[in-house]
Amino acid sequence: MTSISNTQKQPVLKLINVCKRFGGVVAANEISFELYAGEIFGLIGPNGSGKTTLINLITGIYSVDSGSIVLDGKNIVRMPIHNRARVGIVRTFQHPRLLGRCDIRANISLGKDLADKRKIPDTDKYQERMGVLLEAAGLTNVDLSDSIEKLSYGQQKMLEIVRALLSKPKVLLLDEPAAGLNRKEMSYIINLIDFAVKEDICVLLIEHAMDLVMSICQRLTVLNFGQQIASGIPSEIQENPAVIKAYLGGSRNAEN
Amino acid sequence: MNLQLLVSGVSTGVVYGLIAMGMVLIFRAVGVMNFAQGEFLMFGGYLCYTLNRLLHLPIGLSLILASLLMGAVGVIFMRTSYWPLRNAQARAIIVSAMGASIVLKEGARLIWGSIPVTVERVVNGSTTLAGSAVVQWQYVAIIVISAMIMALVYLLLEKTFIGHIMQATAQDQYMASLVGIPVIMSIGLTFALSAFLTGIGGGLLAPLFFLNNTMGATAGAKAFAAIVIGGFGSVQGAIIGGLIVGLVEAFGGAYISTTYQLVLIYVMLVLVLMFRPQGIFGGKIQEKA
Amino acid sequence: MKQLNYKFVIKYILPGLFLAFCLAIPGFTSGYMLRVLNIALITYLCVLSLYVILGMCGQNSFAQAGLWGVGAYMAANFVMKMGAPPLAALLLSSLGTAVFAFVLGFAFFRLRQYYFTFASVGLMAILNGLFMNWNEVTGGALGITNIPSFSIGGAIIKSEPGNFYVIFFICLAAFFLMKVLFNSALGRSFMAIRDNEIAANCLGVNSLLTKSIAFGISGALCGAAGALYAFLAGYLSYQTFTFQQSTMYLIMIMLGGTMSPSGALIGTLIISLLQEWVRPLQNYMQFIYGAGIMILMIVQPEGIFGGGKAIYDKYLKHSKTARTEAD
Amino acid sequence: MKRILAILLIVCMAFGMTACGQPAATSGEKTAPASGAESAAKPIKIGLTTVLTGDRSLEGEYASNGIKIIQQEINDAGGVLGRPIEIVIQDALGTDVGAVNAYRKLADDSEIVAIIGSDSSNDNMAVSPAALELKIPTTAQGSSPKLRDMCNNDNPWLFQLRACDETLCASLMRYAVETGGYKKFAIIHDTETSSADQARLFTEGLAKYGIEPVVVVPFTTGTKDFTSHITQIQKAGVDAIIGACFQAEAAILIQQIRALGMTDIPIFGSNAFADPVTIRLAGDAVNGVYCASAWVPTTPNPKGAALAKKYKELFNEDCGKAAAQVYDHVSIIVEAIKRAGTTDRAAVRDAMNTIDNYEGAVTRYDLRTNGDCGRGGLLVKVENQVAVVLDQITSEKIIKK
Repeated sequence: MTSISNTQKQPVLKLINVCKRFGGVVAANEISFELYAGEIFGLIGPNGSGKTTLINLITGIYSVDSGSIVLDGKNIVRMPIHNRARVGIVRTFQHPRLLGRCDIRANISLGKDLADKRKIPDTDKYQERMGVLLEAAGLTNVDLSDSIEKLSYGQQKMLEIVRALLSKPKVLLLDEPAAGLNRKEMSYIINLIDFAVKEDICVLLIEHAMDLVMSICQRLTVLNFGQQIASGIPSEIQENPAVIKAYLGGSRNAEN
Repeated sequence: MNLQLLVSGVSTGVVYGLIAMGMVLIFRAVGVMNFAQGEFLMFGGYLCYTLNRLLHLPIGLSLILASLLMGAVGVIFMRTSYWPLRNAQARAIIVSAMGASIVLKEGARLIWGSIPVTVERVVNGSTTLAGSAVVQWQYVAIIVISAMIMALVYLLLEKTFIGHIMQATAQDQYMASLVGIPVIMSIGLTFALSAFLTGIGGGLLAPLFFLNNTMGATAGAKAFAAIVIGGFGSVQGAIIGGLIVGLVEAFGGAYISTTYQLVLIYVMLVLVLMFRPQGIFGGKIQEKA
Repeated sequence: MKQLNYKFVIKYILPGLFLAFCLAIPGFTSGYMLRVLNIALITYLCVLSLYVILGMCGQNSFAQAGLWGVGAYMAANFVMKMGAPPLAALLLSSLGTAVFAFVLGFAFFRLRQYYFTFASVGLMAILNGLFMNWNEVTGGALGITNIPSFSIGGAIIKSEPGNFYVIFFICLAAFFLMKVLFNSALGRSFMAIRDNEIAANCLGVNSLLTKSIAFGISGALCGAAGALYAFLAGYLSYQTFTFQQSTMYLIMIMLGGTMSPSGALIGTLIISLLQEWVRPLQNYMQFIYGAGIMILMIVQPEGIFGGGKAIYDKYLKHSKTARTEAD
Repeated sequence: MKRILAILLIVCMAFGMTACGQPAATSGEKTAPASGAESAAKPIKIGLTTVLTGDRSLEGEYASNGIKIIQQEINDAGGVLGRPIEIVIQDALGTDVGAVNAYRKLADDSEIVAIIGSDSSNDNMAVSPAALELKIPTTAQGSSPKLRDMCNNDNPWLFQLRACDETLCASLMRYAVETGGYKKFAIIHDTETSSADQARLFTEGLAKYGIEPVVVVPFTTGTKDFTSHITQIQKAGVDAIIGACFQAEAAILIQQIRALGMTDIPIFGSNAFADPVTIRLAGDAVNGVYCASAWVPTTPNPKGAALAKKYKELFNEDCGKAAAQVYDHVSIIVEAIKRAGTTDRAAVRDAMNTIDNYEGAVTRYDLRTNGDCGRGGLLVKVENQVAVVLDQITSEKIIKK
């Protein structure tokens, strides 16, 4: 296991031996990794390997059986969901969960609401920040008073990321942001992730689109049946025989 | 004295159980609480009265015919207040059922008037048990007949083809229609069965408690409490919940307070919800309503 | 620019005309109709309370008529036993009911979804039992008589038109408060819970607290409605604050559409007036009323205003976007 | 398409039900003056709010029938002031709001001279502010003492044309203690308004003899199974039971008391216990029930007996209390109009106050003060399922001015 992180930096989020089981199924077994500010960390693995479960554990939707989750040196495993969001862990969902019957502005404002709850002081810069984010997401042309249903699926996913970023989180957990998007929309996602990195937010990325993961992640960890089978930089992972066997299999070419 | 309370508690309890069971059947089939279930009890009672007192049929036959007719009422009810709204939100169905309960209540008043009426007893007389406890045979008849019907319905649901069709539809209407089950028939059957179950209770209770057009609301409310206390969505839970409500009513009235007899049941409902929301005997609940 | 400015018409002129019409109502309506309207407007406050808890927060409550009663008995007691002026009693009972609801909400909202609804059914029955039997506070089954009329600074408002204006302005205030709430962070957190509770939690919304606040706000509205009813009717008894009344609120909001205060108003007016329209049917009135509810629900399951909003979005909004593109 | 089908079905249901509906009790706004001779003259209107639909609709059924009889009688006799009378009915729905709305609806018609309130003290008290505000003579059928005080002290427009429960309850208790010689009483009562009130008055009536009830068992309206209540009474060991509730509950209660082995124990009951409905429902069990009732169809009062006979002929049922009451109320209002010689509301109100010895079907009336105008009732015992009148109760009115 080789680490490329700067040793002088403290990790923002640290998972230490996190375990979770549902009945007889081990969804997470002794998972440990750490995330640094401004870093993009990839989490990959075949379907059902426990990626989303891990995000649910970090955000508190599930409680861990054992192990600890440390944010800025503080163990947060006993914190309820909403408090974890308030200390800076913000996520998106595989399928965007927005206010279906409200306009776009209200949806974006939820991000600002969280920023207010987090006592982020730069509310005066909020409009400016929103403009930058919307531009990065390619949403400049939409009418903010339109119903959310007017947006395409991809735009809704983008909007969810914009909403998350508006709260200036410390950790951003992205659950398959690129699934179901076209090339152009994918580039907007990259824009948004770049924006996050610029703001020193650490990004945990779950993704199936291999080329995206390999191109933008600095480090990766690979899950299979709740086990952490490999960690490291993308080039190492690509060559790791265990990973190829478990995940990429023989169909690596088909994947690209 | 306690024996006497026990008999009265159990016999009212099984009737609450009948109503509750009817409610649960409908809930499982269409995912909504039927707010007009108590009115089925009243309507069944009045049908029995029509056959027994106005057409002078023997009480046994009247009971059977009335509950069969209630099955038809159940189908009409389904066709008017549920089926047109099957794709709308659950709340719309609840509201339309509320409208239907007003229609049934007022319709019964227009047909049969507001002066309370009664029907013949299945068995007359009473017996004295354990020295002082007087037990009327009608109470025993209610317990026996209700228990038989409950058992029959349980067998019908669990062991027969029709029961399997109904259960399949209850679990997933779309899947059921894919494997060739006519959904409307299956749901219609469920409503018919539910109205049948509840309707027979009306005829059984009538000689003891008399019939009037407003009796449904109280009975329905207690059956509702029975469902929640017993365990939501399960047939066994409904029966056991009904018995619990009946017994709490009888013993709570005798030993705690008669003024707050009804309140007592609801306090219990709230307490059960607070500490064991799935009900005393309930298991996992599907997220539907 | 020959095109009429739809937005301006819809946003200012129509409501303005409507407001002027409302203010003129006492001028041409009979005492009876005005009374019906007064009760309808008080009911509207309760339906608005259901809008907060059901429409915005997604939690169906059958206890609203109970909260209404709590407000009414509180106001009567404040005025008659403690000698508070009616205006103060109105505010106090609204506040008191809000606190009452908030505390109960804190206990009940540990229950999710329809379990809360069940608990609210229980709460309603318990409250009605208390109204009927708690002689010291509610006057028992006989109720409380001779409650003084509403007054502001010594000016006693006894007539129906006077009461109409008082109730109307409180409703108007409540209506705009709802609009403010809708656009506030609190309102958004209600709606986030309604749409997806876990997603809301992930955005930092404390669901127990937020839902309790929503119930508290609905309590405040019911409390105000209760106080207004006490002053208007002059007499309170348990037979007003029943489960049936609560179900009527649900019917009203379902009919108008759960999504907007205007829808709630339309639903309230339709049901309140329907009940009076069917009066000439005498013996058949409730029967036809019940059938009417069924028919209305079948014809318009999403609520009347739900349909109206869809039409607005389809035609008027469309023309607006067309215009912006032309510019 | 399916929606239309569903609507059609509902409409069919509606028509089906109305078709089987009883032809009786549909009088109302369209009731035409019955007399042909006076049809040219404009009728004098009197309003009636009663519960036609909803939970207490039994009352409305009786009241609408009673109205038909009295309207016919008065119009056949030539009406009043040379004009026929017309009675307009509005449904009070059994709620406060419904009662007030019905009252206001009637009050809006300026031709309506006076309004008869429903058979519930709650409804009467709810409409009291409206009567005071609109200045319409209003008669109340409620019998609560609280209503009496309201009529006497707060509202000169409201008349309690009924014997206040106090008189009846006290005399029934006097009978129970002095004639019956009973000492240990249990009281069982509905917690609903009038029954709770009567229970209190029974207790007060007993207190005059220094007797306190051994046990008081309240129950909620709609209670059907009284086993737990009756076992409490059994445990207490009493020699008489006092009951206060409505007809359906009274019948169940009597049946269950008898069925649970207390076959000989005398039952003293409120109005409803000797009501025809109770007697018919309870069957044999009702024998031996004592009751201080405002009205029974077997009344010795000649006017009342005639009414009972007529009612039985017309509707093939025994005449209920609400029917007899509205009969008297209309008669008294007509008498007041006659005395006033005008249909002016204030004049009619003043004329009503001059009626001091009016023999009605139910009892004698004295309207010199507004409250407690009915002067008495009947002490009855049910024998062989017939209410046998033991004694007529009459009290003289104490006028404090």
